[in-house]
Amino acid sequence: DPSWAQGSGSKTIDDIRARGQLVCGVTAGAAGFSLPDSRGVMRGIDADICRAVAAATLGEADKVRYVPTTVTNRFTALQSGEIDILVRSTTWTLSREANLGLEFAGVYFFDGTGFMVNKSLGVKSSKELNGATICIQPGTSTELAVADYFREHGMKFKPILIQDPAETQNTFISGRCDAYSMDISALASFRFQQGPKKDDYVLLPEVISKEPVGVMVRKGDEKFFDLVRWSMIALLQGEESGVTQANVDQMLDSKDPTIRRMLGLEGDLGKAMGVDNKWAYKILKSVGNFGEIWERNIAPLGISRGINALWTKGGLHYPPPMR
Amino acid sequence: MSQTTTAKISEAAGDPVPSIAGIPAAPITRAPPLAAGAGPLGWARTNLFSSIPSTIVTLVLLILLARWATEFVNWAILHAVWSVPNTATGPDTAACRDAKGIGACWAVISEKYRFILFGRYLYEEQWRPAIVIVLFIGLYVVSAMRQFWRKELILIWITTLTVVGVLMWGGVFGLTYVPQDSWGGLPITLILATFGLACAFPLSILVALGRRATNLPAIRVLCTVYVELIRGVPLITVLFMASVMFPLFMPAGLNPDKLLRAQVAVILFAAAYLAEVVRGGLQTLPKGQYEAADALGLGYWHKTAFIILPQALRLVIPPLVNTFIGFFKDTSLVLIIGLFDLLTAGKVAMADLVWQPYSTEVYLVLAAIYFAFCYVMARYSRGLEQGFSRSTKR
Amino acid sequence: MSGAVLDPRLHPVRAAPRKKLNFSWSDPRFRNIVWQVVILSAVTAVAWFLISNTNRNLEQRRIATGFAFLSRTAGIPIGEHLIDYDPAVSTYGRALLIGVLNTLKVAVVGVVLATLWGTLLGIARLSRNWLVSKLAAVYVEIIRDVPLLLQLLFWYSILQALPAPRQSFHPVPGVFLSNRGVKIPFVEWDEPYWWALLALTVGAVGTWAWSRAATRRQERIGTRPKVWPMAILLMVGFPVAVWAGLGAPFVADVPELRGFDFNGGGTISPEYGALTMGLVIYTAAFIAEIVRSGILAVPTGQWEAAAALGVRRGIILRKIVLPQALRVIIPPMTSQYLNLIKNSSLAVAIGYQDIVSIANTTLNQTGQAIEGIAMVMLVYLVISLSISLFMNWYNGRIALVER
Amino acid sequence: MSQATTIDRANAATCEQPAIILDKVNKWYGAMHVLRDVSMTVSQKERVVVCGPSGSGKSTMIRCINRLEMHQEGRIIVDGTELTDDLRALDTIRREVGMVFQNFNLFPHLTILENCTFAPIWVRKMPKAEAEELAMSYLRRVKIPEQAKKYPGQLSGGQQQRVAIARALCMRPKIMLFDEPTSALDPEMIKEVLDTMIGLAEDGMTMVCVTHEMGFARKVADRVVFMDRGEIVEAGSPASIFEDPQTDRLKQFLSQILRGH
Amino acid sequence: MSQATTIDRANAATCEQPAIILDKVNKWYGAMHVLRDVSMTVSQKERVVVCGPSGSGKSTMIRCINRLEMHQEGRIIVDGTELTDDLRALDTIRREVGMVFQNFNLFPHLTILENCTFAPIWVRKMPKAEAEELAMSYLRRVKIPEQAKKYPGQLSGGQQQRVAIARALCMRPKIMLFDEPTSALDPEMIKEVLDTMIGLAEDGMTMVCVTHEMGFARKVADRVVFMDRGEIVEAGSPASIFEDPQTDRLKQFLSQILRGH
Ligand SMILES: Nc1ncnc2c1ncn2[C@@H]1O[C@H](COP(=O)(O)OP(=O)(O)OP(=O)(O)O)[C@@H](O)[C@H]1O
Ligand SMILES: Nc1ncnc2c1ncn2[C@@H]1O[C@H](COP(=O)(O)OP(=O)(O)OP(=O)(O)O)[C@@H](O)[C@H]1O
Ligand SMILES: [Mg+2]
Ligand SMILES: [Mg+2]
Repeated sequence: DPSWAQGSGSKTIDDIRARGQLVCGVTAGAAGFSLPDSRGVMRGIDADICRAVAAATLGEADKVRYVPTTVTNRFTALQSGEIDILVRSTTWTLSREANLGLEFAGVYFFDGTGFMVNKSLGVKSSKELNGATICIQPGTSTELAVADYFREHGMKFKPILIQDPAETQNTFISGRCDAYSMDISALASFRFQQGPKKDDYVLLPEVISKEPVGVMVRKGDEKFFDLVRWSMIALLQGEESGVTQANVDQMLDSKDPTIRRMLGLEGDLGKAMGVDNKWAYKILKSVGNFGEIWERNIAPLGISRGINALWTKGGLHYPPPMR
Repeated sequence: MSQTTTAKISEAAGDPVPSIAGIPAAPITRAPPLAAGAGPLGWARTNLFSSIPSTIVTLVLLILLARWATEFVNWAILHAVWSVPNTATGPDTAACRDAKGIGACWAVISEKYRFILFGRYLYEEQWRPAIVIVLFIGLYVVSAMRQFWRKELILIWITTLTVVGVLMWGGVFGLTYVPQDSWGGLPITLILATFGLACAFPLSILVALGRRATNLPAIRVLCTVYVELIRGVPLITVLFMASVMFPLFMPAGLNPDKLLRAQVAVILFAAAYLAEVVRGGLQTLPKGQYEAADALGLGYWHKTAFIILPQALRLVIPPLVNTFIGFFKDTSLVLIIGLFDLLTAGKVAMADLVWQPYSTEVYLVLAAIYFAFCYVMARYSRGLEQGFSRSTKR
Repeated sequence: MSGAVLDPRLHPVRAAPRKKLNFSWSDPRFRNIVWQVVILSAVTAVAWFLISNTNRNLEQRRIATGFAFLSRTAGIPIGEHLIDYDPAVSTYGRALLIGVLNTLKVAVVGVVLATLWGTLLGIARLSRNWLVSKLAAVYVEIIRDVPLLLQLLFWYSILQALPAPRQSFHPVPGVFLSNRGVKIPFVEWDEPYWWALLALTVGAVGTWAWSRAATRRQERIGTRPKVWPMAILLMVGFPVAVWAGLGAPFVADVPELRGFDFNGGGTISPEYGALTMGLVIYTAAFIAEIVRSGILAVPTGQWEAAAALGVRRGIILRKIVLPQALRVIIPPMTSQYLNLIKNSSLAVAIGYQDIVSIANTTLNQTGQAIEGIAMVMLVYLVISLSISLFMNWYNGRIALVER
Repeated sequence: MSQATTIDRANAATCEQPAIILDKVNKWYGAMHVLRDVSMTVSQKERVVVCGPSGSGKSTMIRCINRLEMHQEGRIIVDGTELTDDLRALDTIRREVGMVFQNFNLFPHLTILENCTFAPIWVRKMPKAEAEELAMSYLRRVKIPEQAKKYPGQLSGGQQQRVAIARALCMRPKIMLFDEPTSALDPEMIKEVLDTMIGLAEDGMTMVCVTHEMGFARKVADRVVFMDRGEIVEAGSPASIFEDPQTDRLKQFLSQILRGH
Repeated sequence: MSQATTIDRANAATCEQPAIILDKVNKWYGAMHVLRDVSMTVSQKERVVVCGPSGSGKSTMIRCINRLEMHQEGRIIVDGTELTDDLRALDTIRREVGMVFQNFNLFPHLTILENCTFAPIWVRKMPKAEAEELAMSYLRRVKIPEQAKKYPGQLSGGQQQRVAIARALCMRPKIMLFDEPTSALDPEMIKEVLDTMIGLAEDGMTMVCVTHEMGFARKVADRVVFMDRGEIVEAGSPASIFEDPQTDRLKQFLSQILRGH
């Protein structure tokens, strides 16, 4: 594409284009977020966001290299330039943004920490968990949230910290832990997957922390930061404006100025960010809008949209105007 | 007395010794009497029931073995679920859920085996890594056979490894290009282990020689520090350095291939361990062998390559194999560079929520694959050891 | 030349002259020096290159480095700790220290048990009972050839399959076996117990002295007096007497099911149990091979020579064969000890919080990955080098004196 | 005596019962027949020298007497006790029979003194001081008391050989078996070792010695036994064996040894 | 010659220049003085036997000639080349000097034939076929051509010893050094090895041999050198040494050897 020839003014974007690939840090395996299917194709909401950014940057959604990262190496990998963006269920916190030389370009999933217990325990509220043994995945913000919660309520607990989520769940099922604390979305999907046995497990009503899950990039490259942030906004705007993968081509005839600006029919929004004007069109064409991504990846896990709905439907996703 | 004794003895001896021209012929040979422990019953008596404690131990062990064996057969074969129906929303694992605890759910393997074996390699092209696995096994078999121990073997290795590279990457001969980051499964394990050990081995020899170079104190200290430092830290931290932190050590822009870096880390690590083993062998070799080679006017490298090392290495085959086996398994740590090796691929396959409850089955299969490779390696080395000692001992 | 040559006075002892260095390429000493200087400078140059790059890169990427985070409040939960820990007030430094102690707890117990079990297996492989020796061989092959991680998961799942606390096994009063681990009764610690502990120490020293005396007596009269009655008296009787003398306070801290779990008493958690068990079982397979090769390396002549003197087999093994086998065994054994300790970092897979687990959490919460990894490396390095040093020292001590 | 395997020991020590009886002993290694109907009787205080070419079964025979090897046919009676599988009887016999190995087999991790006191202390339950005194007396006897604190690896071959003799003597055996005790020594050392053995012989100890030192055989042997291919070919007084060999094989053997150097 | 270290080799081969010159050689192990002002000259084709008690420095001297040990004072000139630190000169000398070790030091992982052809091929760069032919001729010479394909471990001691000789000869050395070539053999084997050496001696090879076999010394030596405590105590023709020893030390030594057995 000739517009790339002059250089975008962003080192990261230049590197990505020179490479012809977006390098995207994801998890090694979390169903619904990023998990290779039986054929080895990476699927999930994280993977789709990577593809959306690739579509915006390179024009093709499939030019993504997925790098599975662990909780240990994810920040270092981004810092050292091993990956371009980190889309790995990472909670947006102050210390992460202040200390690491990294920043959050946007939130795609609003989550919170909750508890799940075995029904037979008869526990109704997390306030009854004093003295319980709790399974937690280490290195996550859940760990701190649970500690804070118990401290706040003057209770004690015994943590069991197991790195591998699947092992954590097995441990919980075996009864080694009384409760399993995790992001509510993960707990819900865990319960959903138990099939007929799902009623054996109870999700306690309290949400003990805010967990906005976002996309991380390195600090110091504002152009790329903008591109990532607005790619995510384009997904939401697409949903708000009813632009889907299926109808995006018909929408090219739309009269709605918002849609026309977004799809690059009017104005120079793309050029301003150093990419093709058709960037949002390409995102929606190849990945679909946020609602579609959700339906494709998260809904099968049995997680309801809840606060992740658009603001128009009582949720928290509120795309700023594309002007 | 002497005469009579002699006469008595030759009478007693029974076999007269006929002699031709002063040189006695060999006396007639008798076969030994049947030993007490002949026949299956006798064998059992001497080997299993030789004393009362021994009999008790034997019986207890036999009963335990029988119980475990039947339980395992029941679970793994008789009550096992071999496949499940596929529905629109994915496989329906109801049958497996019902059998849980009673029978194995092998359906997880039939569903996931390609992912476990080949990772994220392009689905349609997975015949290529399959061939690579076969090639590697063929390479091991050929290298193991003594009649191939000639210069041509190096050629075979180079050719095979080239073919492996072509198959894995593609991009030529009409093969689709498959980038390295989507390689995975068993081929990654084999590549890392084979290259790792093949390169670490020569390096370890140099380090071992360096550690014994009494007249080069600086080199000796360097080698010692290298070995002790590397041996003292876990491989995973070395891999962490090599994979995620490496770009921080290099000038900006210089960023060699990631698999290569991990490979180098594995090599450096394996070399330190192997060097200690080789050093043990060098120490055991008698000084006379060095002196004999010197006295013939051989130079240092000739002496080392043809006299010292062949003997020293034979002495340390068992610990060498211990180390080889260790490293074959340790390649599973490369998840940190984002590659799905065999073990990680297995674990990721189980992250699929549908199959999560059937980890035992997957782990069993993984264990069996690892076991097959390591066991063959151990068996072969034992044969090699005995072969060497047969040829050099009476 | 006469008989006088035998007179040492005519052979004044002369010291060897020192050699001069010759600055020529054909002088091997000169050549060695040149080579070493070249290689050393190359290594130094590479090291300098890497360090300066790292510094520059860190600066450019605005990554904060330093160990200030160690004194910040940790806030992370830790399940097992040998020293007091409270997430609300304790620092990251203390959390990491707990990690080190937890690692040592596994390492020390693991090394001791693996040595015992491995030695037993090695001897079993040489057993005359075919089944025993074959089973030992099968054990070694299977355990050695399957990745440790899988074995740890296996043992952990076995321990998890124990019944829930409410249905726990209850073999002896006060002892409970459940999926929360083994709970054993403990006493409420009071001052007299400290005195009793002191008495036990005194008793142990006394026993040691007594066994020394027994050895001396054996040297004097040939037979060895029994040691164990005195040992029981000193190590059990004496502490109990002290404790009773101080009023025999006894408040049993018996584990008791309250709420979710047992309260009170001492615990061996399933995580610690599975990790230690897995490591011991795995490492023992390697040690068994080493011990076997060590015993086989002692020439049969030594067995024969001792047997020809009429010495019993057990004494031959203990006094003649094992001391000599140790020479062959010690160096590879050192490697196995190092491996066991490093393998303990797999703890994070089964929820035991060793140094790696806590360092991982720390570097995740603080983002100080380089410092975290460097500290893990340092901890392992210090442990490994201490073991290496000790084993080398021991190896040197038992080395045969040769001409 | 064909039924009773053990004879009253007190009696055995005084009366004229032979020290060692080999009766049609046969031994195989696998299919290889290494001892063929070997029969021999050694009386109390007799000194027997065994010679013969390499591989003729000399070592094997001497090791069978100590039951370091098991024979498959025939009977061996040592000091009135027949060698069977009974372990206690075996240990009893081994205490009475000292053996000096061709390659010494000293315990390399023990000092010379400890090598000598080991068996007295652990088998005879002798007090250490007494055992050390005894050991020193034998070390003086073989002329190396000053080496007592060294380790075997620090001694020359001849000295090691003498330690091996002293070690065996410290058990105060009734019978001594020597397997080529001088094969690896230089002439001066050979002489020292042989002098030691001659000293023992003069004290009246029963001795069986495998050696090629014909000087020794001539000087101390009561009887010389010549073996070849697992058989005793000739036996007799030194004079009759050396001066008047009967068989061609012995003649040929002697000619090799005596001629030349 | 005191300045020039190398002499025209072509000349050296023909004229009457000595094969080995030791000039006031001194050697220490740490503080232990093991060679004291040893001076000796061995002419071309001379056969010298070195004897002396154990530990007198015989092996050390012979090893210095091959520079397996380094001397610290004095000069050693072998075949016209002085032994210095110069590596090239050292290799040249070692090619010309063959050595047979006391304990053979054969390469156990190579066949007999490979043991013999190894150095000619890699040091002399001889074609393999030629090297094998040469090796076979020497193996025939020492009467073991039929063992060529076996490994050293499969041979008896005497055969191994002869392989060691053949291996050294295959380099066609000008000088042969033997270090107690018969000390570990049985009498029949000793004879075989000595016969081989006598054969070589008769071909006129320069030989230095450390041995206690006085029969050999009498039969082939041009000169016998007696060492004690690192010094050459006496040297002379076999007749003068054995029949008419001058020093007390030698008299004592000879009395030990010749007396007794
Ligand atoms: N363990 C064994 N297995 C098989 N054959 C053996 C074994 N030990 C000895 N032999 C064989 O038995 C025969 C007799 O051996 P033995 O050692 O008794 O001979 P020897 O007379 O002592 O010879 P030498 O003078 O060389 O010591 C030899 O042919 C030898 O090869
Ligand atoms: N590497 C060494 N370090 C210290 N001392 C040594 C070393 N090698 C030999 N010696 C000593 O040097 C002296 C001379 O030894 P050398 O081997 O030359 O004696 P030898 O005359 O050959 O004796 P033998 O007849 O026993 O072989 C001996 O006292 C010996 O202990
Ligand atoms: Mg023998
Ligand atoms: Mg010598």
